[in-house]
Amino acid sequence: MKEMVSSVKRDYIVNLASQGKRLDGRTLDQLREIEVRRGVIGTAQGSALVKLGNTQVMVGVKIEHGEPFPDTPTSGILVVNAELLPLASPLFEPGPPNEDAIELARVVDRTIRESQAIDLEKLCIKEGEDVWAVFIDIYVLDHDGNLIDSSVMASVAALHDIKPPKDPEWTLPTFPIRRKPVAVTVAKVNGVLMVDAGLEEENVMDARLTISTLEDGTICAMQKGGSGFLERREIEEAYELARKCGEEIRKKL
Amino acid sequence: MKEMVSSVKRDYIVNLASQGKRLDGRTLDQLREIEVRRGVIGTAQGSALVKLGNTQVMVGVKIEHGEPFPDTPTSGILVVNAELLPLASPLFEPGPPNEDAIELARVVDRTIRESQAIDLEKLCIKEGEDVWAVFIDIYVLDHDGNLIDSSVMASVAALHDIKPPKDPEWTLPTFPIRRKPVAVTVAKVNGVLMVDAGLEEENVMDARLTISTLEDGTICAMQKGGSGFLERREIEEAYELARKCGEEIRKKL
Amino acid sequence: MKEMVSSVKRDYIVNLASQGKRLDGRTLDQLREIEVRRGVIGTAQGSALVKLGNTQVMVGVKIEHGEPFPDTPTSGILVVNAELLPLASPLFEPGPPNEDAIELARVVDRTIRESQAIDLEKLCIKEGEDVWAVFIDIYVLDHDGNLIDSSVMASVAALHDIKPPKDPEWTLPTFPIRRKPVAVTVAKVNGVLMVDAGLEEENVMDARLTISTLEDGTICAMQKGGSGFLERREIEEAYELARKCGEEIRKKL
Amino acid sequence: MERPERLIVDGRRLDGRRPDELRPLQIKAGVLKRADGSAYVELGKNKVLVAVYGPKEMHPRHLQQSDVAVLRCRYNMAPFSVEERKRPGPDRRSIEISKVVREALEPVLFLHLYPRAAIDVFIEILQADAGTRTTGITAAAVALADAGIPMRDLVAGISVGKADGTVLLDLMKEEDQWGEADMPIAVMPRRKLVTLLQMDGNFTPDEFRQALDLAFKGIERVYEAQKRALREKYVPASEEER
Amino acid sequence: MERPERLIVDGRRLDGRRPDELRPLQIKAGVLKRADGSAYVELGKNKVLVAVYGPKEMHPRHLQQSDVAVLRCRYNMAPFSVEERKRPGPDRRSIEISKVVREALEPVLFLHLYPRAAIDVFIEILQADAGTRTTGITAAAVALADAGIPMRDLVAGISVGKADGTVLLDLMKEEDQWGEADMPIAVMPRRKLVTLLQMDGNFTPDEFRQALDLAFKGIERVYEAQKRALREKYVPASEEER
Amino acid sequence: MERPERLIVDGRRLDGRRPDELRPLQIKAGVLKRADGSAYVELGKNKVLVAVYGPKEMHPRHLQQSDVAVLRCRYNMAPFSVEERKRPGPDRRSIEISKVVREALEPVLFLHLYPRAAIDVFIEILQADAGTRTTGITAAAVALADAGIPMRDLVAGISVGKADGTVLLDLMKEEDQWGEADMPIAVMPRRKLVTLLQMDGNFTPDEFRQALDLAFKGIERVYEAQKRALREKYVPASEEER
Repeated sequence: MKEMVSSVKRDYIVNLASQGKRLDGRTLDQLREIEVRRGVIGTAQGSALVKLGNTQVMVGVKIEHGEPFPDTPTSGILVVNAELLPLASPLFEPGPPNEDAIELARVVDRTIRESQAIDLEKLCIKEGEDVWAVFIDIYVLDHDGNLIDSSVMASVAALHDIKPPKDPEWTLPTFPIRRKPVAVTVAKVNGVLMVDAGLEEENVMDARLTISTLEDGTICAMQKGGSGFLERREIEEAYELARKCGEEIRKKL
Repeated sequence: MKEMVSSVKRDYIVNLASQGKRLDGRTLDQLREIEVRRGVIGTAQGSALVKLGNTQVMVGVKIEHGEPFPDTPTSGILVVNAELLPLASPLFEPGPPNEDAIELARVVDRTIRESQAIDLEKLCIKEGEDVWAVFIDIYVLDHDGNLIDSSVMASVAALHDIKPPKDPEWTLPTFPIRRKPVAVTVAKVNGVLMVDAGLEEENVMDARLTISTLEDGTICAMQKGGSGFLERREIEEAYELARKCGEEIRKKL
Repeated sequence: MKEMVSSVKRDYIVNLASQGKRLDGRTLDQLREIEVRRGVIGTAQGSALVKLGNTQVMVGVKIEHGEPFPDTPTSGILVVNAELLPLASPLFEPGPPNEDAIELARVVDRTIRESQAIDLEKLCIKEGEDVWAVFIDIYVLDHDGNLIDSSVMASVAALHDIKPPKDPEWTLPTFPIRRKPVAVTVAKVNGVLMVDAGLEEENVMDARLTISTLEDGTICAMQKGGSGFLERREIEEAYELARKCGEEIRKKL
Repeated sequence: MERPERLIVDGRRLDGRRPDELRPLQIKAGVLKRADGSAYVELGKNKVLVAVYGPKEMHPRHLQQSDVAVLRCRYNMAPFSVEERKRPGPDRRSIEISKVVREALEPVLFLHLYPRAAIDVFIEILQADAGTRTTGITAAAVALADAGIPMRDLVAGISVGKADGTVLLDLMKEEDQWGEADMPIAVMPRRKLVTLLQMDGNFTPDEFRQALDLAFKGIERVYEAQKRALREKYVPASEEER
Repeated sequence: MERPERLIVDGRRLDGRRPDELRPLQIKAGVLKRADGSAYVELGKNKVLVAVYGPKEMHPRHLQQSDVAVLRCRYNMAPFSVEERKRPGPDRRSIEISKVVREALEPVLFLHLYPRAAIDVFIEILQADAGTRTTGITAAAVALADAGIPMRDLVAGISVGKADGTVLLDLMKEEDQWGEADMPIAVMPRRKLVTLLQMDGNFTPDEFRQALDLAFKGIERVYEAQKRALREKYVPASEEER
Repeated sequence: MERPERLIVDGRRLDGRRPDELRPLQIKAGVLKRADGSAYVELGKNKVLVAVYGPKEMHPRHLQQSDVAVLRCRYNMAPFSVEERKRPGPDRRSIEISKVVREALEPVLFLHLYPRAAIDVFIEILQADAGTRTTGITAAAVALADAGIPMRDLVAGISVGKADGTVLLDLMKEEDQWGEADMPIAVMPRRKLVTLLQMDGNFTPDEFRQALDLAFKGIERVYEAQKRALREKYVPASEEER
């Protein structure tokens, strides 16, 4: 879902990009200011509010008993849900998650799951019957672009904020979180690559590529979006940007 | 959901009200004729059809096995559902209950639940596992105004009509119903208070206040509705009306 | 749901019918060519693709564990679902089954259930707890008319194709299927009866009558459709057609 | 409940009826104030209420038909109408029945008289005891007439079936549940034109013909009751006696 | 959690408050960039965020009203706002609350100024601890003002109730859960006009009057906090000191 | 099913393929009568049927775009296409796949040629064995061409991944389930422009480059099969031999 953009605005952004410049004065490989506040919600086991420029995403994590999936009887359950709240944008409407919200949740899910940031095997209570279910609820409060990266940040920060549930069956000393996967989304605007696109930049981009990496540069998830295409060269450049900016983001988490 | 009213009709009703008069000749504190028929549905454990003027509401109560809520393991379950059937009004549409139907069901629910008319603790079969669930289904058949009061009447009458279910696990001599809560809705039309508004009066009212009372005048539920406001004086007057008319209704149940 | 038809086309079909002729040169009691391919889907226990002229229907049957209904604790479960896939016609839309899809599934269900083609009593694993559930999923791929007859054909062929599931609890030598019920739908076009109506004929028919029969001529299900009526004489003629064409179809299954 | 050993003893059914007998039938027209037309029917233990609204403007507009009115039918069972509480809202069974009921009523209406309009028929089953769809049709026809909508004929519905090997008129619940066949049918009574026909179970060709015979007999009686109900509403009792 | 033996000991509540005392209240206006108006309120452990959009063109069009703007309210609880995770999406409780909240706000708006338009109020409960609907109204009024929408007055909400036989202002979770009555109320503070009133539990007529007295006292304090929040946003601190 | 100890033995995969080998691939264009274009693809045990409708008038109208056609894609799995019966209807996975598939096809279409129109692509997975989304794209491109819709290029899809530490082309189910990475990719083959790229698992930067290499190799072969299928349909066999 893209917002309408005037052709004047579009031309202006495209022009700037071709000169390596951006609307808010950033360089192409520069992130907006990041603010991470942990422990913002007392009713959640873990929570965080991330501000990435004017974009605000809150994540609350709840831990409850659940039944394991038949094919992984000793593994905890991870559920990621994202709500594009109508508070956050005039284009977001009340109702069940649309394809944008579902994509967002699933990219965050894959980033966390495939990075094995959570040791799900430690979350088994009784094999095949009872395991811990970790619910990550992503709450987008103010949408000024780059929801994927900010949602991954807030989710990872909230996971690292977890206080174990007060439940006699919880026997671990701490929540088994061990890594900090980070997603970096690279936007392609008229052939120019830039990181952390703001809303107005997103509205004119041709395509985006999200690359989630770990501390050692391993890739754990990718997602191309948008109606445009990418050349192989652009994909490799995007990886370099993801690695570089990922390190920067990781320091904040 | 209000129906369109011509301004001539509106002025006429408002004018009458300012003189203490009403369309159908009633006084401001006078109810329409009430007819209560019990035992109208053989497949229900209890049932009643209430006619309040031309408004007709049927209630059927079913009693079935259910699982108690975790926080009240020894308590029976009460479920109230209301259907604004499309038969009853050209403005009612097929589909799941809308906000009007949900409000109706919840006000009836609170009136019955908070009055403790049903001794839910007696409806436990096996603690934490099996209790009796009481389903009150409100079926609005013909809508000529004041659905809340007529629905409470029909529900209370149906509860008092209950024949225990034929089930070996049912061990009580009778259904544990012990009180007759009554709702009285007071409509405010251009600053004038009146009870038991008919449909045309409802269509021009500013606000309404429903007050549910017990035999001793205790209030067990209230609900303000409509886009207008109430002064404190009006709220206290409404209580007096609710008490007086409530006694009258209670005699019919 | 009928498609729009030009009045010229309508007149042409009606005219032909009054002379005992049809668009594609068939006689009134002649079926289109039938092709039945079994075992087309490896992930299903049984499957079949039926082509009836240009109409294509695929059926896959899955067999899984299920809980019996309380009133038939020793009986297996039969579930029939039909999807009018949007691939099959410009008039079919994505979404949950509409009334046409539901009617189709229910007529197939009744034909198979009431013929007692499947010995459901043999599909009990543990009384009241665990039985085999047979899921018949009808997948309409290309709609050129007469979906009921082709769906029954594909369902019966798929049932006769069943390889028992690889499950230690399955102890029968084969799947307990014992009969071949066949549905024949007779269309009434301007008072003329014809079998196996193609799409263009369906679009101008007044009514249809489906009669499902067994080898011995017993009727196990019927369904009238369409906004027209049938005379008694027409009903009896339809039975004769159903019997005659039913035998022909049965040979292909 | 257990199935009794026999459903028919000495030619009598569980409720004492003979095979060709209808259950007690009561029809009342014009029972609701808001609806344009309405009817209430009791057939044995079935209790059915029908309201008709229309012809009226069709909403939403994109469903309007430029040349005819659209008939919409909704068959719905009250949660308390059956032994085990039914969850409110349409299920597959009620969606199918709503469709065949609509197709049973369409042949008697002059829908081309009201282009772009809608006619709504709401059938509520308040208490169910086998034969609800046909009882609903019987009531709907009276409600349509009560609404003053022009009709070619009424439509009367009844069910026939088979139990203990005997072909029966107007199945009751036990016969429907434990019998061998059930065939709901609706007929325009004047010219005996069939507008609904469904069946499940098993019928030999001969039984099928018997069932049709019996159905047409039953339809006659239903039709008489429909006419009586409409007369009772529109002709003052005193006037009728003259 | 177990109910403590007493909810009020020596005239003090579980959190040390007296019966007529409010929990700590913080209000901030204009906290979101995209929304036309917004507010964030903390009342005790309640955390509530509200955004307002509009007046704007109403979609879908068939819901437009030719003479007035339509106010739409959505009260929604975050899955993580309560002890046990709440499934996302509206339930019956939130649908009812959305309705009464809308009716609590309508009296202060000049809806006839914006025919065919919509005004949307989105209330998100981020953390819940009893009194969320009234806190939502308090926040919504500030957000509407922040959006620059003309209003007759603010609307302030608070809940009163009863526990251990004592009438209390501003129930917290334990008092709501184990107490004997809960009465949410919303008031246009200048002329003391009641725009929301609900109640469940039991009140004698006398207790009811006490509860109203206490409610109006509480509303005053909420109103002061609302005005302060709006002043803080719109009047530079330096200017206010003059 | 248990994971075998090794997924690759002596450089051969469970089905005997080498790491850079595709499964058997068959493509047939124009297999449905009603659809404007269609294709059927088998890749190993995957069986995928695609239909295209359009360009056609867009309904509902408020979704029309005044300057371009709207491409709508629906990826759907048949209930019988997988080991355990899948409930009919969209789930979160299929909604996401429908979106990325649409974005994979859009770059080759001239959507501005058909303002206000819709083009529908329906992808049905009849039998699934890993790689269904990319097989669906491969089939969709052929079906779009079969529908006569002008295209800049075809789009060919394939998946690459990693199992037992080896980078592999065209994962089969066992490799997808027990392997270490899966990367579906779709490419406009003529200029090698990537229109879909997803990945989950773990790739070192070096493995990632290997995977891209392998993917472009695989895409070539898929593209050849696509062209052959279109030729088979449109060029009579006899004519082609000349």
